[in-house]
Amino acid sequence: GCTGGSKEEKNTSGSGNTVSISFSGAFALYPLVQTWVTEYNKIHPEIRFDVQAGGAGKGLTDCLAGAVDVGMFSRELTDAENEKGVWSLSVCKDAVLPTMNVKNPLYNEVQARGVKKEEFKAIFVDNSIKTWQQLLGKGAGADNINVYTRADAAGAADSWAAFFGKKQENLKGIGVNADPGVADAVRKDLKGIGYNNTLFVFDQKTGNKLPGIDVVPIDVNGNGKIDADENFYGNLSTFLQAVNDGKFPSPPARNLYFLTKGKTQKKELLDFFKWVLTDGQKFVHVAGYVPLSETTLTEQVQKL
Amino acid sequence: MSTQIETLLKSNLTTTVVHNNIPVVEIDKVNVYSKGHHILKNVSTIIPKNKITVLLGPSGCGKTTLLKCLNRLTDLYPDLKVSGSIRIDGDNIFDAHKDITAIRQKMGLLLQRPYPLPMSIYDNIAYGLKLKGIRNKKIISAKVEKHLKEVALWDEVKDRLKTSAQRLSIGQQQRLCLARGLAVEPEIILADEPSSALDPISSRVIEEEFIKLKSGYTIILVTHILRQAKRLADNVIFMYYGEIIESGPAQQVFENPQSEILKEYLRVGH
Amino acid sequence: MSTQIETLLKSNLTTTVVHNNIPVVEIDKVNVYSKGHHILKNVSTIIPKNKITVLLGPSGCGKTTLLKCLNRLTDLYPDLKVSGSIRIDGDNIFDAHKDITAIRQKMGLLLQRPYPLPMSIYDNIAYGLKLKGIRNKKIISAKVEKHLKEVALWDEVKDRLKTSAQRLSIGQQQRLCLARGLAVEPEIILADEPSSALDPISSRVIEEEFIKLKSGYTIILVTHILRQAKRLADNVIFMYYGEIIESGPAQQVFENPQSEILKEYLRVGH
Amino acid sequence: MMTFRRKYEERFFRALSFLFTAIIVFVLVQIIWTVVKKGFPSLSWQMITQEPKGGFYFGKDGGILNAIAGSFYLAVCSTILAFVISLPVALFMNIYLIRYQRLLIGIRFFLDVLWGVPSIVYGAFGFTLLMYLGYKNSLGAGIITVAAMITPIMIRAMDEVLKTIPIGLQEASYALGSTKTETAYKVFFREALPGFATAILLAFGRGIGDAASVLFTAGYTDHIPHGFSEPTATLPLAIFFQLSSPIEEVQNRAYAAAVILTVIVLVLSVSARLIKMKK
Amino acid sequence: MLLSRKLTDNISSKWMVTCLTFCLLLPLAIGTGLVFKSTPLLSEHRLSELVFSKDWFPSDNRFGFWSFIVSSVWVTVLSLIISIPLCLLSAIYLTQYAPKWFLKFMRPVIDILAGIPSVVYGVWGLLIVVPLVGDKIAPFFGKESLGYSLLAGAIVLAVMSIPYILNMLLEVFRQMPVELGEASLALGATKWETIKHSFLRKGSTGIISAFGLGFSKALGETIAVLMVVGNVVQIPKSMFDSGYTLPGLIANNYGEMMSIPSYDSALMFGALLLFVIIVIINVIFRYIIYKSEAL
Ligand SMILES: Nc1ncnc2c1ncn2[C@@H]1O[C@H](COP(=O)(O)OP(=O)(O)OP(=O)(O)O)[C@@H](O)[C@H]1O
Ligand SMILES: Nc1ncnc2c1ncn2[C@@H]1O[C@H](COP(=O)(O)OP(=O)(O)OP(=O)(O)O)[C@@H](O)[C@H]1O
Ligand SMILES: [Mg+2]
Ligand SMILES: [Mg+2]
Ligand SMILES: O=P([O-])([O-])[O-]
Repeated sequence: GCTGGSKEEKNTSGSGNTVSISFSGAFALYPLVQTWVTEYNKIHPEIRFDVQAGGAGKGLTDCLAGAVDVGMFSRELTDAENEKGVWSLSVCKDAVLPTMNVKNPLYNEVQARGVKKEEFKAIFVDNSIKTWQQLLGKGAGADNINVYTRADAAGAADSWAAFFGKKQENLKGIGVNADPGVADAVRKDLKGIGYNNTLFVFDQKTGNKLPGIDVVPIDVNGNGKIDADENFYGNLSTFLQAVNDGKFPSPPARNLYFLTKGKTQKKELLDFFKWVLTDGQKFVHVAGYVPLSETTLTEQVQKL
Repeated sequence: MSTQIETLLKSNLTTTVVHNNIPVVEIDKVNVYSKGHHILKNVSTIIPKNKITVLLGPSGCGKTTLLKCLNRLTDLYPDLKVSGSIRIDGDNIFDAHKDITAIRQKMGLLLQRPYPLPMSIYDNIAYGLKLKGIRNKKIISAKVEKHLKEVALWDEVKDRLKTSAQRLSIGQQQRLCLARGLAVEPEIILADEPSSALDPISSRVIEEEFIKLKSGYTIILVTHILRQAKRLADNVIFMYYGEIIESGPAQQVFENPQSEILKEYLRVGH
Repeated sequence: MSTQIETLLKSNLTTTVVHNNIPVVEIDKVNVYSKGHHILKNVSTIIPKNKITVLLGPSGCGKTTLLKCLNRLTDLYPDLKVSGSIRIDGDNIFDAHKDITAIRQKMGLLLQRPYPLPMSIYDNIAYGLKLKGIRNKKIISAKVEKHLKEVALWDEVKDRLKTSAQRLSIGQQQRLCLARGLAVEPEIILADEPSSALDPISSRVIEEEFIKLKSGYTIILVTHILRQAKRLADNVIFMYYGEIIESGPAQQVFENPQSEILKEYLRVGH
Repeated sequence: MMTFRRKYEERFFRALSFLFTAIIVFVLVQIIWTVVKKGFPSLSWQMITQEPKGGFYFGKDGGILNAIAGSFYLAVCSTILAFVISLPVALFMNIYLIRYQRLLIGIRFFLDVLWGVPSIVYGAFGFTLLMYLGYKNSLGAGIITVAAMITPIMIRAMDEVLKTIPIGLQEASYALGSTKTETAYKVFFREALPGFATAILLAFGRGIGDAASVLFTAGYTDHIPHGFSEPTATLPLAIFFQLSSPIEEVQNRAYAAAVILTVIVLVLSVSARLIKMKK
Repeated sequence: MLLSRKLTDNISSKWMVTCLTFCLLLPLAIGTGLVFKSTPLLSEHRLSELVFSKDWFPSDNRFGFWSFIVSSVWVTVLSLIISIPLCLLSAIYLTQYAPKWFLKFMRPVIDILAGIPSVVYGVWGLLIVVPLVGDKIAPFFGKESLGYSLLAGAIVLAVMSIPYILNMLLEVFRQMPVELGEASLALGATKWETIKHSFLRKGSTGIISAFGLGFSKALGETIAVLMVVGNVVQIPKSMFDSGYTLPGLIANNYGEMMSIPSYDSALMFGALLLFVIIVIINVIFRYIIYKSEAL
């Protein structure tokens, strides 16, 4: 559906002007979109991209306000949001991971045992598990579990809350600003626990875990220990594979989206979207995200 | 207008200015209050043209306030309430729509406490000249020199004309402000103790300057030095606690004082 | 110490203070510069105790600067360079480690341009009393009244003691500052033209006050009014362009002036 | 004689004030030091001469010239705009309205309220207005928002300076027959000039350092803006985004950007004071 | 009088009035805008419930702002308790006691600090202040704290507002007429007495307004505070507890305002609350200034 785009194209190609496309939104998508626009500029130098991070919500607001062309979004849209007439395009996946300090004296126990979904809920939402003893039983010390959460409205927080069917506002704990904030807080606090976007747990270049923090493995089947097929946190690619295979629950794995205010008529933008879903997907993995499955991809391409 | 003056003269017993003088300033029932304090009490008088009128009176009697009224500087003080009328060449300066700047330019007030403007000595005088529209650098330089010489300040400052005027001694500041005030060539000069901080020699220079100016200007002079008053005055106004007690030609007032207080004043001041 | 003074007296020809006076202030080769401008030139003199020493000189000759040196208020002006020594009761006030506050409290300087502190009339005087450690409200009230009466200001302000002092007329401000200065009861009073803004009657009151004070205090007085100088002076110092030209007992200086400029000064000022 | 208490009161407060100054200096120097220590190693010529290239946000080549230029345009233009509004207002209050103390109290109250409005509210307000008018995020919108934010800062700082000018000076000027305008611009302006320099620098500093107001209005871009209608990058946002990166090199570049910002402010501050001294 | 002078005077005074009108209309416009934007919320909930309830569950349509108000006031007041004595005494030291070069050296330093973005202050707070509060200050008072606390926020705020308050105070002291100092010193007052009785009095309005402005600045500061204050919706019981300030609430959630019904209205109401607090505080400060000027 490229009707109406032809006129604009004439305008731009005729005068040799550049077209500008602006993005705003999720921190989670920011690095990947940066990669995409640089790659895309190599074949379409006439397009000028302006990319701004600020959190998923800001992307939505800006896009609905017409302040930017595209919103970057990192959680599921709510009904209220859908009603406002947003058009969304899912472009890739990533995941949110619970984290802890590597130097935690109970580190080995936690790694072997894992934590069940209900237990996470008791820690993050109900606040009924307050100490490590309550979590791990008699042997552990009576120290508090220090819970850290995102202060800024974030896709990460919402996806983590969605794991328990809740919202960000239901998450307890000290609110810290932005992903690196939570990661640093946990890194500094032996008794801390938090959650982060994938790229703040694994080093995108080496694929290894970043120093100081580690994942709290999720006991998916709830048998009280981490089985071999639950242990896919070794490095980035095994983890991404697990997300891809659906072994890691979703949420907290999630789709990442592009939003526009109603379906866009701008031809250049539609072209870019198409490229993202086709050739662009090969950069997704490199940048530390999970590409969409073939079926989803074709579904999305059809939406254009 | 002349009939108006006539009635004014009759209505005010203390105003006994010699009739052949043309009045330029007519002050009529001026009252100034400040929060219940009555500073000027029903002051009426007439200032004749091309004469020196000396304003005498003990400290705090309202001399400065009267001069400030003439220039409408009372506007600056929110708590002063002024009533009455002051006519200059027939125009009431309290009329709300009067162009006060033009009036002020006509009436040069030399303030009792000298305030050099925050500029160099040279610019302090050039400032007034520029206000008059003089732009030519040479003319300005010449005039600056002329006016500084008039007040006997030239020799002391000629090699530091470009330094800040606020560093001068008080007496130097007073002379500078005098020169600055004269440079704008107002028609009426209101001089509030212009030589209070000066030594006798400088004072004399200033006095001679005033006498020279008399022919072209109308001068109102406040002074505490009785000898100076006697040397300069054509007319004298004596104020006491906000009222005009006596006024008239100098000779008459000095030689034939009516009130006890003025007699005492003249006796001690001698 | 006395030999030191002796030599000083001999070394300085112009210093012919009568010998039976005990000196309290010894000024020795004081020089003040401001950016190449030589304001005080090698000034040396001695101020005797319990006498009134009158400082005369044309405007801008450095009188105020000399008084400020005595009080080390020159410290406030970064561009003034001061050298020499000033001994008060034998202590050099330029010694870096001298407690300057104690010295200043001993030497009350009455500034040439009166500057009321930003408080009420009452508090302006109470301020100095409180500095002396007087806390009792009654005593303070009584002293405020006494000192305001001394300077003949009481009647004018008694019903507005709690209003701002900065609204007073200039002459009233001058008297207030005088009263404030006297209230701290300094041993040495440095009065810089204390009656320049006053009418003859108020001036006389102040003069009489000084004469009364003389027995207990040492007074240095700057004035431009020659008659006042003659009425008050025990000793006279005459300055000209930053130098001391003549000094000595009043009678000698007034009746037998040596320099041309002083003769002229006395003639005109008469 | 000085009583014991007076002497020790003087000493005590002198020492205390010294101590407090020392604390302030220590903290201030420590902040600057923290920034410089973290940012200096990442500082390079490339950072201030190039726009971000592909991969810059993953620790590869490029610089933040876009943000430097953007911040510079934004701060300079908004400071000028604010000055053009502030100067007349401050002078008007202290010259024309001097007689109307009650009115002045009211005006100062309004200005203080404006001063206190958090920059985030300015940002939100600016954004709403922008939406209403149908404009996109742009340099022009940023300039207007920031100017609105720093104007009250400038006016109040100027007002504080002008208020202390003695009334005698105003009398002296009028007595010569100056108009109010002449009194304002030739006498008051001169007397207050050193204070004004401080006011302008203060406002400039706030303008160049504030993120919350431009976050909603100025947008962000990897390019240098060529007109008021284009979005612009700013240093605070560049710092903010880079700090949010998972990659440590990029985070360190945020500090380097802060060092650059520091240097810009330092240069301006010192040169403004030098000019003032020459006067 | 020359026509051109008259004309200039005329034009310039018109321009002055225009600018002033503009400045006066702006707060009115902002205030009205905020009221307008928060009417949907106000029509659904009682005002007293919004202000005094501490339940904050936007998805359940429960908006209680009390915890935010309390935290904001705590942080602001604490920061002023820290910064007022620091700034006042150091302004005194710098202008009255310190050598000239020191003041000259301090001015650019202060300017720099006014220009450093608040994010950087926030990072500094995370690196230095949070551990300081958690590991040193809280144990000293026998409390347990993770460091993310009202006190940490207050310290960061105090440091941030130093350049503003100090600069204004320096200006107030610099403008003090030399004669005033002379008059008091000549009476034998010590330097400190001169400062205490004369300078502080003469500069009182300037000093009070500097603090008033400092208060506003502290109350409205967003990013740096939210980085260290913990952002927990609760009524803090001591300065070592975490809190959540109003500006933090707006900044954190401004982006989300499209997603929950009434949320945008609630955030605007938060801004309105801030605005109202600032108005109230300014009324108080203006009143104090008015009293101190009325001497
Ligand atoms: N702070 C200063 N910086 C530079 N020059 C100064 C300063 N103070 C005074 N002067 C200069 O020093 C000279 C003496 O000044 P001083 O105030 O001592 O004079 P004075 O004798 O008191 O005169 P007057 O009778 O007019 O008060 C003057 O020429 C004056 O311009
Ligand atoms: N702005 C003002 N507010 C209140 N009272 C004032 C104001 N200006 C002057 N006064 C009072 O009015 C009276 C007259 O003051 P004015 O300055 O006119 O006296 P003056 O005759 O000039 O005295 P001097 O010779 O001392 O200068 C004084 O009592 C003074 O305290
Ligand atoms: Mg007077
Ligand atoms: Mg003098
Ligand atoms: O991607 P987020 O910044 O919204 O978590």
